[in-house]
Amino acid sequence: MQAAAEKKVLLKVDHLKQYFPVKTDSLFKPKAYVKAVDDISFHLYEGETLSIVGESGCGKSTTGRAILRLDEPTGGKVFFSGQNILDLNKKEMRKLRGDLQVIFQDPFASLNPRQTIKQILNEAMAIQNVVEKPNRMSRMLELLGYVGLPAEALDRYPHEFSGGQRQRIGIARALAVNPKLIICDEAVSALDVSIQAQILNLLKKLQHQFQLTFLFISHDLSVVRHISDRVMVMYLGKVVEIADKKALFDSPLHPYTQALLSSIPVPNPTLKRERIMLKGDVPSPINPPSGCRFHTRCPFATEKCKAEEPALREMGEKHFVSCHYAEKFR
Amino acid sequence: MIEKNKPILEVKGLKTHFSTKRGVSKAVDGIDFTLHKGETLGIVGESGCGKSMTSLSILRLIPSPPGKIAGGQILFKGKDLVTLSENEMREIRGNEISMIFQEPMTSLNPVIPVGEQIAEALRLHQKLGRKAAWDKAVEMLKLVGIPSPEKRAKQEPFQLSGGMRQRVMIAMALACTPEVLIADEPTTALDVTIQAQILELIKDLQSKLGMGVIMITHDLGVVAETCDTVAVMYAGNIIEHAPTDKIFEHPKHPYTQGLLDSLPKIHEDQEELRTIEGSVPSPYHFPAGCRFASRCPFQQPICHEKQPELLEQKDGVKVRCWMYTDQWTGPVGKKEAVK
Amino acid sequence: MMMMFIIRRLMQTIPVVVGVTFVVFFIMQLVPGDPAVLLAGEGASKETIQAIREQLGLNRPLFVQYFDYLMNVFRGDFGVSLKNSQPVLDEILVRLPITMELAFFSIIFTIILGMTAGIISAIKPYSLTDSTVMIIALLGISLPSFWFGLMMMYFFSVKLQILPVAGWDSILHIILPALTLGAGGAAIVARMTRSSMLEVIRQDYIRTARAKGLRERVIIYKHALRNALIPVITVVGLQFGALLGGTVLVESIFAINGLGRMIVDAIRMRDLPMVQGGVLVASLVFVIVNLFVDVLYRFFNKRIELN
Amino acid sequence: STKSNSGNETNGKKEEAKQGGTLTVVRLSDATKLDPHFITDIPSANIIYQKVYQGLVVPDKDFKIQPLLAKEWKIVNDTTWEFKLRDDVTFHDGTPFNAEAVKVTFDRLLDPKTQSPQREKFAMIKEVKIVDDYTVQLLLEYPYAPLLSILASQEGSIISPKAIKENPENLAKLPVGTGPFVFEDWKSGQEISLKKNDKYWGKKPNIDRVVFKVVPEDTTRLAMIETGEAHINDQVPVTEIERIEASNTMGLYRTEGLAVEFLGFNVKKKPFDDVRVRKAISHAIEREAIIKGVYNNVGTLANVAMSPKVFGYSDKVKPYSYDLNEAKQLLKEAGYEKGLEITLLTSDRKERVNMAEVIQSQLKGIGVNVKIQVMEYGAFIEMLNNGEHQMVINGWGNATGDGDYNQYNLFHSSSQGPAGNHFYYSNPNVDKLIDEARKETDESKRLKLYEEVMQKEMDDAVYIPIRNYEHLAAYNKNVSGFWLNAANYLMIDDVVIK
Amino acid sequence: MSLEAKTEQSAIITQTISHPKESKFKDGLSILLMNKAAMVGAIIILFYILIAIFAPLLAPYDPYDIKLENKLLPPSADHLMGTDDKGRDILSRILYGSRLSMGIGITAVIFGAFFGIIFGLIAGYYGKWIDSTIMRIMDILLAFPGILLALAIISALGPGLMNVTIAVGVYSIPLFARIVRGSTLEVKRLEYIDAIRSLGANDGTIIFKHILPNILSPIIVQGTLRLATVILSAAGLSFLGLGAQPPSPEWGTMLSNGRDFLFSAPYIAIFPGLAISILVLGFNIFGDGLRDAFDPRMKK
Ligand SMILES: Nc1ncnc2c1ncn2[C@@H]1O[C@H](COP(=O)(O)OP(=O)(O)OP(=O)(O)O)[C@@H](O)[C@H]1O
Ligand SMILES: Nc1ncnc2c1ncn2[C@@H]1O[C@H](COP(=O)(O)OP(=O)(O)OP(=O)(O)O)[C@@H](O)[C@H]1O
Ligand SMILES: [Mg+2]
Ligand SMILES: [Mg+2]
Repeated sequence: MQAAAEKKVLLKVDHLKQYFPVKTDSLFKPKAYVKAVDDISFHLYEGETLSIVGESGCGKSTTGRAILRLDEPTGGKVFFSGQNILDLNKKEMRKLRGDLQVIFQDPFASLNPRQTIKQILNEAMAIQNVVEKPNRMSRMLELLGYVGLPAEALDRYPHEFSGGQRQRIGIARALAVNPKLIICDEAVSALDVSIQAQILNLLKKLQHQFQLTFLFISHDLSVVRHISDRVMVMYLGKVVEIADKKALFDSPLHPYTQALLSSIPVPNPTLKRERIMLKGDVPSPINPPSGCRFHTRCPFATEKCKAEEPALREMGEKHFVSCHYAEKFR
Repeated sequence: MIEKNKPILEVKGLKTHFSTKRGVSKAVDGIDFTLHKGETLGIVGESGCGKSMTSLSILRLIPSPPGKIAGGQILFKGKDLVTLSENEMREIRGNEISMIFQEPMTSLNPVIPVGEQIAEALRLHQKLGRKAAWDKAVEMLKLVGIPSPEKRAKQEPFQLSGGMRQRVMIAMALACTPEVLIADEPTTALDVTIQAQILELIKDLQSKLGMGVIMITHDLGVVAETCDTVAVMYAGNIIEHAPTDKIFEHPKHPYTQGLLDSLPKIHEDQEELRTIEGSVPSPYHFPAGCRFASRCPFQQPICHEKQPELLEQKDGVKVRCWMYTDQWTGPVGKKEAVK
Repeated sequence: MMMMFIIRRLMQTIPVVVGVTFVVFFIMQLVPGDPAVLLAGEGASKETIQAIREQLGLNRPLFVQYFDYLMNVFRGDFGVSLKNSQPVLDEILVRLPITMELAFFSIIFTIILGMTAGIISAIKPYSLTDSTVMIIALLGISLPSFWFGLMMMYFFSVKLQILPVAGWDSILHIILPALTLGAGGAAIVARMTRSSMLEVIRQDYIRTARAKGLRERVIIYKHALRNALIPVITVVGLQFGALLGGTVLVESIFAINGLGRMIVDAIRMRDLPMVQGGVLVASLVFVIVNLFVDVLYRFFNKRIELN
Repeated sequence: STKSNSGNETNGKKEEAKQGGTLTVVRLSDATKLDPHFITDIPSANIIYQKVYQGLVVPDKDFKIQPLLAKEWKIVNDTTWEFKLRDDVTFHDGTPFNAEAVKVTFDRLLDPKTQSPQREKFAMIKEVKIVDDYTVQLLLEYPYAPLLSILASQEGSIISPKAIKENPENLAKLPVGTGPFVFEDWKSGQEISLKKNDKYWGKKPNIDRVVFKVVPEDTTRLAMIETGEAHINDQVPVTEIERIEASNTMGLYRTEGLAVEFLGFNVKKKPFDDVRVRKAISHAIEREAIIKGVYNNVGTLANVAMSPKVFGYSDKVKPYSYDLNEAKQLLKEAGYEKGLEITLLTSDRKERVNMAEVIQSQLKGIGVNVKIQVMEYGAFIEMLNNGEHQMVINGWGNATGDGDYNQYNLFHSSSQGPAGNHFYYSNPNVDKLIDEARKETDESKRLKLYEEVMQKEMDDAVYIPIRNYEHLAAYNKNVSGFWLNAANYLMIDDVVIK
Repeated sequence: MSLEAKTEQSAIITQTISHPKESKFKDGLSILLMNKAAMVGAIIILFYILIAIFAPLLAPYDPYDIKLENKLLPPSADHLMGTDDKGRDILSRILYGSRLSMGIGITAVIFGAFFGIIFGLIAGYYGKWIDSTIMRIMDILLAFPGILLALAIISALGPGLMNVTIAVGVYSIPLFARIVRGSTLEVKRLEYIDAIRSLGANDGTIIFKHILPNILSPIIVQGTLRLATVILSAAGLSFLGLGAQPPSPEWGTMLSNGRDFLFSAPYIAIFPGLAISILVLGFNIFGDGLRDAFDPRMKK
């Protein structure tokens, strides 16, 4: 789905910051923070899928949680349908939650083991009061139909289902309240490839059916490529590149994106690629490197990268990169 | 460079069963493969198909009870490991056959400096003195690319990052220059960029040391990049065993075909992914026939009656499927149709 | 770094200790019984009692009394006993070492016996030895300590006459009380050691050690035990706290002049400054022991984050 | 055997023995303070009384008053008593004992600034007048017959005037008297030791030292006696008598005491404001069963709230007979024929709790349902002082051995509450008689007065007398020569350790 | 052993958190049935419960009936466990006493668990200053030498069954609070809690409907082990003379009464002592078994 210019912005994240205080040993030193998300901005169009990729700990989940206000962000604004949801009080927020849903990674941990599927779905509808009581049963059956589960599933407990089935239940729960935006945090990472495929297909199908908008968080680039319209790459709490899927996969501009893409093992033994090997480990987000946060591992880093933090610049049609030398990599 | 065709490890009809209160779980149920010197054998398959149990069986490290090697042979340089005494087995572990585990976080002893964890194996197997073993350990750390290894050797695992810990595991496994290295999902817990480093390292060391490697993973990408041959496991069996390129080009078994099709292709756009319907049979009650039969798009009555053998085809590929036998009565044309 | 941790933890104990004094103070106000009456003794008139009360400063408003007390404590002045007008601190300084000595020997006993039994059990789990040791341990936990103590006294001191009955003069005097006090703890430590060992033996790194070809003995003592001890340390620490509570009974039975008995006597005499001082010191000891345990814990398990 | 000092030491020099050695006495609780003017508890008093401190006079085994520091005395008139003092006595600190010492001691006691809780006992003394170095006169406010008995009590101890002048505070932990033992050391909560006074004016004790050890647990104390770790235990539970008697290392010492135990009614509280109910209960208690069943026949059946050893005792006053029919009848008259719920308060002393249980079971017979309320001593006293109880098991120590201390405190209406009248009894006739008896100097008249007042109290059924105390001590058979006086003080002047 | 044996609570925390991978409870139950030790424990407890229920039918004599002429009779055919110092039948008293002793234990544990659970849930769920405040208060309770706390409480409230129960119950509060808080922290992190939060559920629903049911297993395990300790503690308090009011046949009181006859008529103390030990043993074994049953790792 190529986004037309008049596409409506559903979610706009503006200078979002999420710092977590960490305990220090010193009494006197100032408090240290994990700058899990450090001043990022992006937006989502209605009906599209934006993916966030990046290595473990770069702040993907934190971004999702901040948008959902599962953790209170440290700073910034999150506009949903034009309204800054960070300004809402607890009650208003609870009401709005029907529009924002989430599907988590762990199909085992994301369902209360002591509730039947019926109770799970019923509760979701009851909390948001989206369906009148008498109609709930038929709605539940409808939901099960969407996610491809049989009606008998209703009276069973989560542990009686396989991982893939549980993930479907999670999806049904999210759908139960008629959301506009669904955040999928590693929604398929824990699943075996064959089941992963089923869930990916399902998500795509439902997106079409209900005009859903997805914020899709994953570190699996092949999955991301399959499902997204646009992709955002994060590194240590910062956005390093954001672009249409095609642009990003075909002509990544940030050295980190390039390295990331080249690191993915491809299930094709005939395809021998030139790999960009990164040296070292991801630095700690407590003391992120100065300047460009990637400079410690970047094969092209210069003194400038060490000293100066690059801005997110538009380098092509909706293709934003934060690298001083992005032009060079075109 | 290395003479590749000398078999060092032959697994024949290996069965590892778990007797639990719920019954007997046939985690590994009669698998055969041969590993040659310098070769990398990949074992792939979905979660729970018995990959780890296969590797643990080779070192006789399955948790026992409830696990038990219920049959078969593991021939290492002609000796059957299954029949060795515990003492003889200890001589082999960490010395001639080593193992790298999946979880670098939990597989290192949290309270012992990593250098010591490497050195103790050296002292044991190579009869090195304290100092010599330590120096060798530091050298190993250097070999696996850990910066300032002297310092790191004295640290405990929690002071190292995940990637470094996995390197330590590798250094530990390779310290006594084993002939066989078993890597059980060595990179699953790591980030892609780190994974790339580690895989590169293993490949590199293999070519230097010439050992046979068993690479266990469920990531077909990893297999494609590192392995010479691949064994695909399904429900305790090997269902296909072939050179890597053959598997990826012409997967024979319907399961292998399904598996490859479910992967999103990074270089092409698809609206929908293929999937394999149904689910894996419980290891407590395997069906009488082919274990994949109920999910197989080509299933025939015979598939439900009797289990097919793992048979070598003309092109050298071994596959466990009735389709490739003369008992097959279904449409032959469909064999490749899925592709 | 460890220093900082200790200092911070010590600072955290201040509110706890102040809270303890506060609770003691107000509980003691609720306790019926007037120290002045108890001091005045049989047949004293109301006037006498009033005079005593005045002399002790018990007529002042409660908050004034409490606040004064607190201020004095911060100055290191624990007040004087209502009973005999002696400085509370002097009394505590006599009693505390005795109780600590008792607790120390008990905990040593607890550790040695408990860990040995636990390891023996864990090496061959589900064997006859294991079951026997564990049944004894369970019995140890289930016996009322005062009963156990008296029985041992009867057997070893009265019947066999190999140990003294009571008092606190020689090493021989220490054995029975320490045994009585430590028995339950030893049983708990034994069980903890066992389960912790069994737990550790299931860990991945033990598998790694096996994969290296190490001997079982090395695996148990070098790889497993060190890790298994970490939770045991916590239990020992908690056990130490429990011991402090248990000293009251043991000190009574064996006529040991310790802190626990001092506090109980003081409660009976409604000797508030003494109760305050005693409980304050006892809780301080508890807190410090737990701090010490935390430090040890951190030492053994550096992966544990602060807090 | 254990390495207790007494065991080895004495066994070693068995033959010559008779001299020296350390006597170990085990006791329930520690002393609180050792200043006679401030002591209010027996454990404290027991340590110094007749050991460190001595008074002008002393009661003998029959509780008859005998001379001690005073050689003789005479009653000059109703309110003037004159004492001739010994001239060969010195205090432990070297100060000579004389009239000055007596005056300083009593002046301190009587000075309100001293705030002695014992002051009131001596409130009748107006002045101590020094006649000459070895003669003093006590001038009284009003005639007070039992004066000698209070002088003989531990409160009447004569303290070194030097110690009083120099550092009176210190007396609480460092007693300085004239007695046969000199204070040595006090390990708070653990033990107090005294050593032989080599300069003692009278017959010097046999033993070198005496140690009072605190051993709170009954069983432990006895075990220590049994093994020889200690010599004397003067707080023995009655339940252990058989065991002591059966043992071949232990002996049992028994002696009559001054104290009595009784069941008291709170006459201000319903239903005991009705004398019929009190009488009904009195008829329903089978007292003999208690003496035998609970007390193992330790002590004797009391007929009044005064023991036979106390001056003023009369055996003519008879308690109510055990008569259940009468009891039921009385209850019916009082309107409680359908039964009655009452609470019985007792302190947590074991024998008393046992007694409460027996009383509970006895009263069940007349349809009285008793709820037992066991209180720890402090709370117990508080309840009594606030008059919150209905019925209580209590006792009275009678430390002076004189009827006044008994009757005035227990029954005089001005003693209601803390002073001892926990019956909250108030009878003007009784008050009058007690006041009279207090001033009467003629002994036989006093006796009559007490008999009369006790009969009145009995008629009002204020209490049910239960038991005259008997004091018990267990001793290891290698000691002899100690005795307990009737006020339960341990006397060790003649102790010999084998 | 000591009065306040804070039994292995750290172990409980780490071992029995509900990892809601499967329905812990059902699996736990079935493993429990297979765990022989736990069965033994359960049978012992059941036995005691039956005794408590049927005490009036089983007891050969009136447990309160004082017959001084029968005092201190050794065990015989008439009195299987002998008589006490007031001639009461010890067996009958023990049978009746089971109601009291178990009553104290169970009530105290429920009392402690109730407050402990509430404090623990609130502290664990809300975190931040609420957590630190509550947990500091719990620390204060815990830092009090347990028996002294009980002593003070009983002195304040007066002795008696109810107050003993409260006293030992109060001391259980911080232990439960700690465990509940720990488990809450763990469960709170689970994704289904986030999921239910993002559905807009309020805190009450989340805490009581979604967190509490999933932390029950460590609570139950702690509860049974705590029961054992509480019964012993109550006996210890009785030993100090702070227990049940006479003539109630509470075992601790009987035991402490019997210590006067420890050497002359030991059966007076031995039988109640045994009654306590065996019951405590039962709870300990049962608690252990439960812990194993709920331990997710035992199910692999
Ligand atoms: N509640 C928290 N308190 C403190 N630090 C946190 C918290 N949540 C996340 N962090 C830290 O913030 C950083 C970003 O975490 P986040 O979970 O967003 O990473 P991620 O990109 O989702 O990683 P992964 O791929 O492993 O899920 C990490 O360093 C993490 O340790
Ligand atoms: N302790 C055990 N008791 C019973 N069955 C067991 C036990 N351990 C393993 N199994 C069985 O062995 C089978 C194979 O397990 P294995 O760990 O080898 O799978 P795997 O292929 O390595 O999976 P993964 O990719 O998840 O690591 C599982 O299906 C499981 O049922
Ligand atoms: Mg994440
Ligand atoms: Mg595996």
